[in-house]
Amino acid sequence: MSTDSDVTVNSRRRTDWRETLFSFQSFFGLIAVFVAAIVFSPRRNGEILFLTSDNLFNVVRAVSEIGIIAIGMTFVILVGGIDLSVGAVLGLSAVGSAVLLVHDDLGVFPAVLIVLAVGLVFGLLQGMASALFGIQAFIVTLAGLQIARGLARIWSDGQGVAIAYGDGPNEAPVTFSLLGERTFGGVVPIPALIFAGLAVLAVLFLRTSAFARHLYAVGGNEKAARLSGVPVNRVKIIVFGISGLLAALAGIVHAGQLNQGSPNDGAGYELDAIAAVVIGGTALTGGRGSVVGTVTGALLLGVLNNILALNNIDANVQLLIKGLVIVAAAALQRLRPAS
Amino acid sequence: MSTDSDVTVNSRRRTDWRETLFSFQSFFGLIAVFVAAIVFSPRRNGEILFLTSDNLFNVVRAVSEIGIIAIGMTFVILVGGIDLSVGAVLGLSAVGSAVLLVHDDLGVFPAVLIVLAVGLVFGLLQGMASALFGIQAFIVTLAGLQIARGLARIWSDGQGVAIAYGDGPNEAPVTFSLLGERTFGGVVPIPALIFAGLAVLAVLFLRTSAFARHLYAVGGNEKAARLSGVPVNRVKIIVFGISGLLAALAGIVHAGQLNQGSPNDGAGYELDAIAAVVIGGTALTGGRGSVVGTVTGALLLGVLNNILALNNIDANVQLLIKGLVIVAAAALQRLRPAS
Amino acid sequence: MANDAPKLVRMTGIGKRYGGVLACQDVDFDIRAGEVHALLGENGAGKSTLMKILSGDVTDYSGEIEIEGAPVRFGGPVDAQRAGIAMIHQELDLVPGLSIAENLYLGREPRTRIGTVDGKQMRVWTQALLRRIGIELDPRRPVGELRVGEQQLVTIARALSLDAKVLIMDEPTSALSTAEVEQLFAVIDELRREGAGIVYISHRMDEIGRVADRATVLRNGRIVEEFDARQMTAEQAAEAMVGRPVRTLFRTSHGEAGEELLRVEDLVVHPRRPRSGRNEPAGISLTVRRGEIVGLAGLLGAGRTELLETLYGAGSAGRWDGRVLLDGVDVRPRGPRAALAKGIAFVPEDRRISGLVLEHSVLANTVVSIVDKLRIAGVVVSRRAEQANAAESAKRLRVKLSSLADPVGTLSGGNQQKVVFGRMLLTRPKLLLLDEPTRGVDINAKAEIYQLLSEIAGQGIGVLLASSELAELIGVCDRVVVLRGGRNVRELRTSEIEEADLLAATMGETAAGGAR
Amino acid sequence: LMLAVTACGTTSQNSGKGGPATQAKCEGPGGKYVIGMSQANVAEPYRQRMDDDIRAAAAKVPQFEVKFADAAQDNAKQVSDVENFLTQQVNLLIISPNEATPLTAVVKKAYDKGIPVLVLDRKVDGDSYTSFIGADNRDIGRQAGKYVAEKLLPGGGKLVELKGLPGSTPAQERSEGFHETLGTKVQVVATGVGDWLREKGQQQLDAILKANPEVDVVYAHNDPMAEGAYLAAKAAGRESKIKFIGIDALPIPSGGVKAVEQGRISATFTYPTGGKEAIAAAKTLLVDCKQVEKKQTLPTQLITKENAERVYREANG
Ligand SMILES: Nc1ncnc2c1ncn2[C@@H]1O[C@H](COP(=O)(O)OP(=O)(O)OP(=O)(O)O)[C@@H](O)[C@H]1O
Ligand SMILES: Nc1ncnc2c1ncn2[C@@H]1O[C@H](COP(=O)(O)OP(=O)(O)OP(=O)(O)O)[C@@H](O)[C@H]1O
Ligand SMILES: [Mg+2]
Ligand SMILES: [Mg+2]
Repeated sequence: MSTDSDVTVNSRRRTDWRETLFSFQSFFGLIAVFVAAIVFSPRRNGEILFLTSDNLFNVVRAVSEIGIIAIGMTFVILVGGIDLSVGAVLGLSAVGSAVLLVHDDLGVFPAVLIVLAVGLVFGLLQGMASALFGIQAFIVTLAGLQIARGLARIWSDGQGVAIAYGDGPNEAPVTFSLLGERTFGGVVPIPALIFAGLAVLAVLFLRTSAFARHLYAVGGNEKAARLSGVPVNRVKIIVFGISGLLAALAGIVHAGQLNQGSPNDGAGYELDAIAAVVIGGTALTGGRGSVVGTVTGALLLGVLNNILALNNIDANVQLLIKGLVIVAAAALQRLRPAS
Repeated sequence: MSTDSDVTVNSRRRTDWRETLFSFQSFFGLIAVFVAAIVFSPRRNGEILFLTSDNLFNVVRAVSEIGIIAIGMTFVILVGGIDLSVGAVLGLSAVGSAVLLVHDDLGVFPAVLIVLAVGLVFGLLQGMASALFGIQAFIVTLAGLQIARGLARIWSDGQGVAIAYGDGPNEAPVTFSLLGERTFGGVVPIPALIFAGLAVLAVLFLRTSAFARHLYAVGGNEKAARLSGVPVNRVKIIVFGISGLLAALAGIVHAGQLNQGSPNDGAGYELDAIAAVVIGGTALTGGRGSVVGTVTGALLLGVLNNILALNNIDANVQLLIKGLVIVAAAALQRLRPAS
Repeated sequence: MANDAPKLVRMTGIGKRYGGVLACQDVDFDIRAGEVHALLGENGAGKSTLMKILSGDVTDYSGEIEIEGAPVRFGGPVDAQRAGIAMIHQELDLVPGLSIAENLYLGREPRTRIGTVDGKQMRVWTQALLRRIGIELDPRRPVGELRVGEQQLVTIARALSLDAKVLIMDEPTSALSTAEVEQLFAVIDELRREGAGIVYISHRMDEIGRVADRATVLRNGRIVEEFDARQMTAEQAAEAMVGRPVRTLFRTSHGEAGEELLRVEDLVVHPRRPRSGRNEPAGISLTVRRGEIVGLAGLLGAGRTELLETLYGAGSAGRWDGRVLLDGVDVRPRGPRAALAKGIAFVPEDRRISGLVLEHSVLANTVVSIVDKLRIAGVVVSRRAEQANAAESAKRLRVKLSSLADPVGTLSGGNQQKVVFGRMLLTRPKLLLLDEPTRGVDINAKAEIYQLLSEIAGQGIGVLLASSELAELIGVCDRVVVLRGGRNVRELRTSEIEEADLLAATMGETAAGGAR
Repeated sequence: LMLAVTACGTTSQNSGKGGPATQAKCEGPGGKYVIGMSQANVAEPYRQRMDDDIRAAAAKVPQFEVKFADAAQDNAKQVSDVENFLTQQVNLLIISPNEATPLTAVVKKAYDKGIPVLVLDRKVDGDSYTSFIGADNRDIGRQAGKYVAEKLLPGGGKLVELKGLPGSTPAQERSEGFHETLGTKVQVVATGVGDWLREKGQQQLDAILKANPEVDVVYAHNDPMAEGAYLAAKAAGRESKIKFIGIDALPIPSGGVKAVEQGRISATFTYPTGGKEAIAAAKTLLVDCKQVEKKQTLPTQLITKENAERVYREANG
């Protein structure tokens, strides 16, 4: 009896310790970049501009869309897939929101619902193509990227659709413009709140749900998962659905923030999102990683962009620095104790 | 003794039959698209425009750059890696060629040599970062993409560098303009020739060299390769070097064809190249695939682009069609007998 | 003769630590020319680690190695191979996409004059090597197409091709059946006569007595005893390995079998996409009663694995002829999930590839099949329930671990096997399908698994067990069904037969022809 | 207007006092000013030239320091860029918006903080900015159409249009204006989409020439696509029979002016960057403490073989 309880207690303590270390590693790069940002921040009257609350919230707002996408991407990558279509789906949803609200004069609720449904279905279809026909996710979503982009252009007649607010025809309900606003005394941007809320939900979901157990198993060893009775195909399909859904949500946020849906919105966001996920320590081979890491990775990229911009580094040099920091952050990840 | 020769004969027949089927599968998509192109081709005076030799060579010329890149990409993917930097390296090399030939008035030979060396070294460095520090190729080359792009912009001051030909200062030797010409009575474009030559070389190399065996081994089972004494890291590094080298070559061809090197050249080419490789049946997980498949995949994409353009299909609809055809081609690949 | 032969290898004071685990400590080990030195020990005793050190696979160790008197320190496997040391690894480390010949000569391909690989030469050599170990395979077949047993033979051929002075065989026979094992022993005798030194690791005790001259026993990374292998009894060895007397190996009580649980009638599978090398059921009839353990015997490629996979819904997609009845009701599970729901559970033969997520914890691997049932109000998985189930399973199967959070890949082979076993028992099956459940499992763990099987059968669960170890089939099963070419050819009651009878039955007519 | 000028003259102490927050914090010639320049996408040669023009012009104003940001064609990134300039408390903002509506809010925010905003090339919505400086794409399209209808193909003929990236405003306007004045005699036999890229222009015309060998004029929405089209025609041996028209006429070595001078393109229309004019306006506002016009439309110029060499020299002189 005593040995038994020993095992249990032991395992619990050990798990926590490991998880802490794991998170620590994940945070390490962020902290390094954060400290660097403080050191290199321009000052005005002794005030560190980087640390002004305005600026910090700007950082979070700026990463919120990539962050939302990256959360969905984490799920996909955890099962060993990849989703290159998210940027294009963001564009499609931004266009969809604008067209439905403005041209079709729908209310906010039905418009948002339709757009989310489109994203979800688009993702599910990609998941089916990948899981049921056994086509590599990379290629399915590469094709999905093109298709979503084409649909967005067709839906919007190839132009950006501006969103004007009001009660008249061809005007969107004012509630939608809240996405571009700030709350809590005009300080906290709504998109940042959405991102944070979603991140918390995703973390809880990954920690507590049976689906998450299945997801990690599929990513870790698909064959073993299948033989263990995990509904592998269903897991894969749902995961792409989640990614599509979150990309659509990001598109809605995008349209609300910018008061426009444009078919080229979100171009290249997929790579930023993947970078956030990988910097956050999730393995592209699947089975290992966390949403906490992804959020960390997204914030790291956001802080990096911000500090480079605050110092007005030449755009070309920024590219070099960003490239090097991404590699360095990924290398830091490798220092995690082998598991 | 009789059983022995029996086995051999039998085995030979069996292998050949399999290989044929394999190639057939790989060609199947191409043939389908080719036939579709003939059917849908516009005609003039009963002549099928798609089939005119002019047009067919245009197709090959148009895919030659993607094709050259895709050959290098095949090597990288065969070891289980990926190279997202090739488009940017193409841009860097195009700029490099133009700057060296025009601003620095170098001869064709030294300029080409320098540019190829830059591409090679860039690739090798990426390979080292990936192999020696164990960072995922996706993330290393994503960073490499940004770095190459930044370097290209810095090298060219952000502007396209036009190439004028002649013997004067700031003029490039006329030989370089051959890359934009056609040979064999003005019919065969030089880039198409380079592509074809390279493809043949690559096929022979993969079939006959020991390095190729090592490459397949590293991609198929890295641990087994290491235990067998395969220099795993060296193979990985060299493979990225090859990819960088070929991307640089493609950049030279690009500059020669367009008489200009512009830092944004080649944007997005990496995805086209990967699509060609995957449509050609090479597994992104490594260890399985061929250059023949890649060439087939590149031609398939070229024919598809060509026939859509010949018919003046709406650009947005083109995107949809291309997306669907890519998925269909990848699905066809799956029909290959399981191995 | 062997005892005074020169020492080819001398390892002294070898130590190796993996994190908190001391895999080897202060080990002295030597290999003489012309002798077979067996290395024994429980799962996780450190046998593979010690030999990986010798073969240059593990390089960060403490202690000294001398080859023929000269101290060496290898930087990698290639160094060791140059020094004349070859190893057959426990895990089948082959490249699936390359052909047999390419695998055999990987890293040292013969070249033609112009520097290309000499494929013809490679194939000729390969064929000769394969023939030496008694198997006819086309050297150009991709290794990925071969069955596990065939792959194991390829790894043996690969090691032979190195012409090494010292040949280390880490469980070379775990996927082989009797005929192939006999052939291998013939080869080993030949090598011994040629003066090679051989290290032989196996959990099949009967093999040790037949092939080895000397036996060294490791326990928890330390050497505990050395025997003259020819005089050693299985009981002695077992006691040295475990540290206490081991109780009778096989099943103690055969209870009364209950009513019929599984009935397979003339099962034929016509796969939609036939795969070469797969021997689909081609007319199989058998029954399993509640509380009964039925064995499946057969040679390599007899179709045992395929039958079990088919019953579990994990076989090839395609048409079925014949019937499968579970509790008198027609079943045809669409997949493993459906099979589990119907009470059919399956322990696959290759635990590393088909059984486990090696980098995930023991806990996650144990409960993955039942997590949906551990939800509170259908939403959140109860951590406490997960913990309790996993801990109970580990305790019941006596899995040796320091923590349930350990990645399952760091457990020894036998303990990994128990984790898969435990996972399936947690699903509370009616029918348990086992494919080589003791492959690579040490005698103590085997005894525990057999004990467990007894218990399971006692609870009224029906067991269908495929195995290549005849002793196991006879010791554990009530009846044995012999398969050949996807058909059942004989059925024997174990209480009435000896191993030799079973051997003859599996080999059938070909037995007269000798090795093949 | 007079009022505003006076207010401006009384320096910054007044700026907190209600009224339109449009006036600059003018400290006259003795002040030091940081200008933030938010560029939509320096990867386009035209926009790189705009930055270069601004840099060159600002170098001549000792009081000015210009900081550049590049949004890489992303509206959201450009919003962040402007926010970052606000954090840095720049004295004046120049912005060349990627698109109008998405940037409107953040430009208004800057403007409402009392920072003068000069909008280049593309407008923002509403009137919360100090001055717009730019050319009129629709008008350029009209002039191109007129040029084709009256000068190149007065008797009618066959034309190919190569469009810019779908969804971008200039592609839209350059096409619409063109068709307004093209008339009915000229037949548009094919339309291709070249995404502003040279190689895409080449590929498109490769295919189009197959289906329509008899093309008289190719109208490309920018010079690089016209150059690509020229290469395709050259490969088909038809470059001497076809006239190529582009837009932008950048006075850089790889630009349209040189292409016209060297005879590859028949004509192109300048699309001025407004960089020089923007710095002039900034000087008026910050150093001279005067107001500027709300809108400054820059004229286009037809570049042909006759004037190409001179225009190039003057622009870089
Ligand atoms: N790569 C590794 N990382 C961490 N621990 C390891 C590793 N390899 C082995 N170990 C540990 O070292 C110990 C010895 O393992 P080893 O594989 O040598 O045992 P073995 O005697 O070969 O067992 P088996 O009979 O199951 O093959 C075990 O406790 C094992 O868990
Ligand atoms: N060519 C092949 N393609 C795909 N799977 C194969 C192939 N050959 C064998 N397999 C699968 O590999 C696994 C291992 O086969 P294995 O070598 O263990 O057969 P065996 O156990 O020796 O013989 P038996 O069929 O009697 O179980 C089985 O799941 C089998 O179906
Ligand atoms: Mg072992
Ligand atoms: Mg089997």
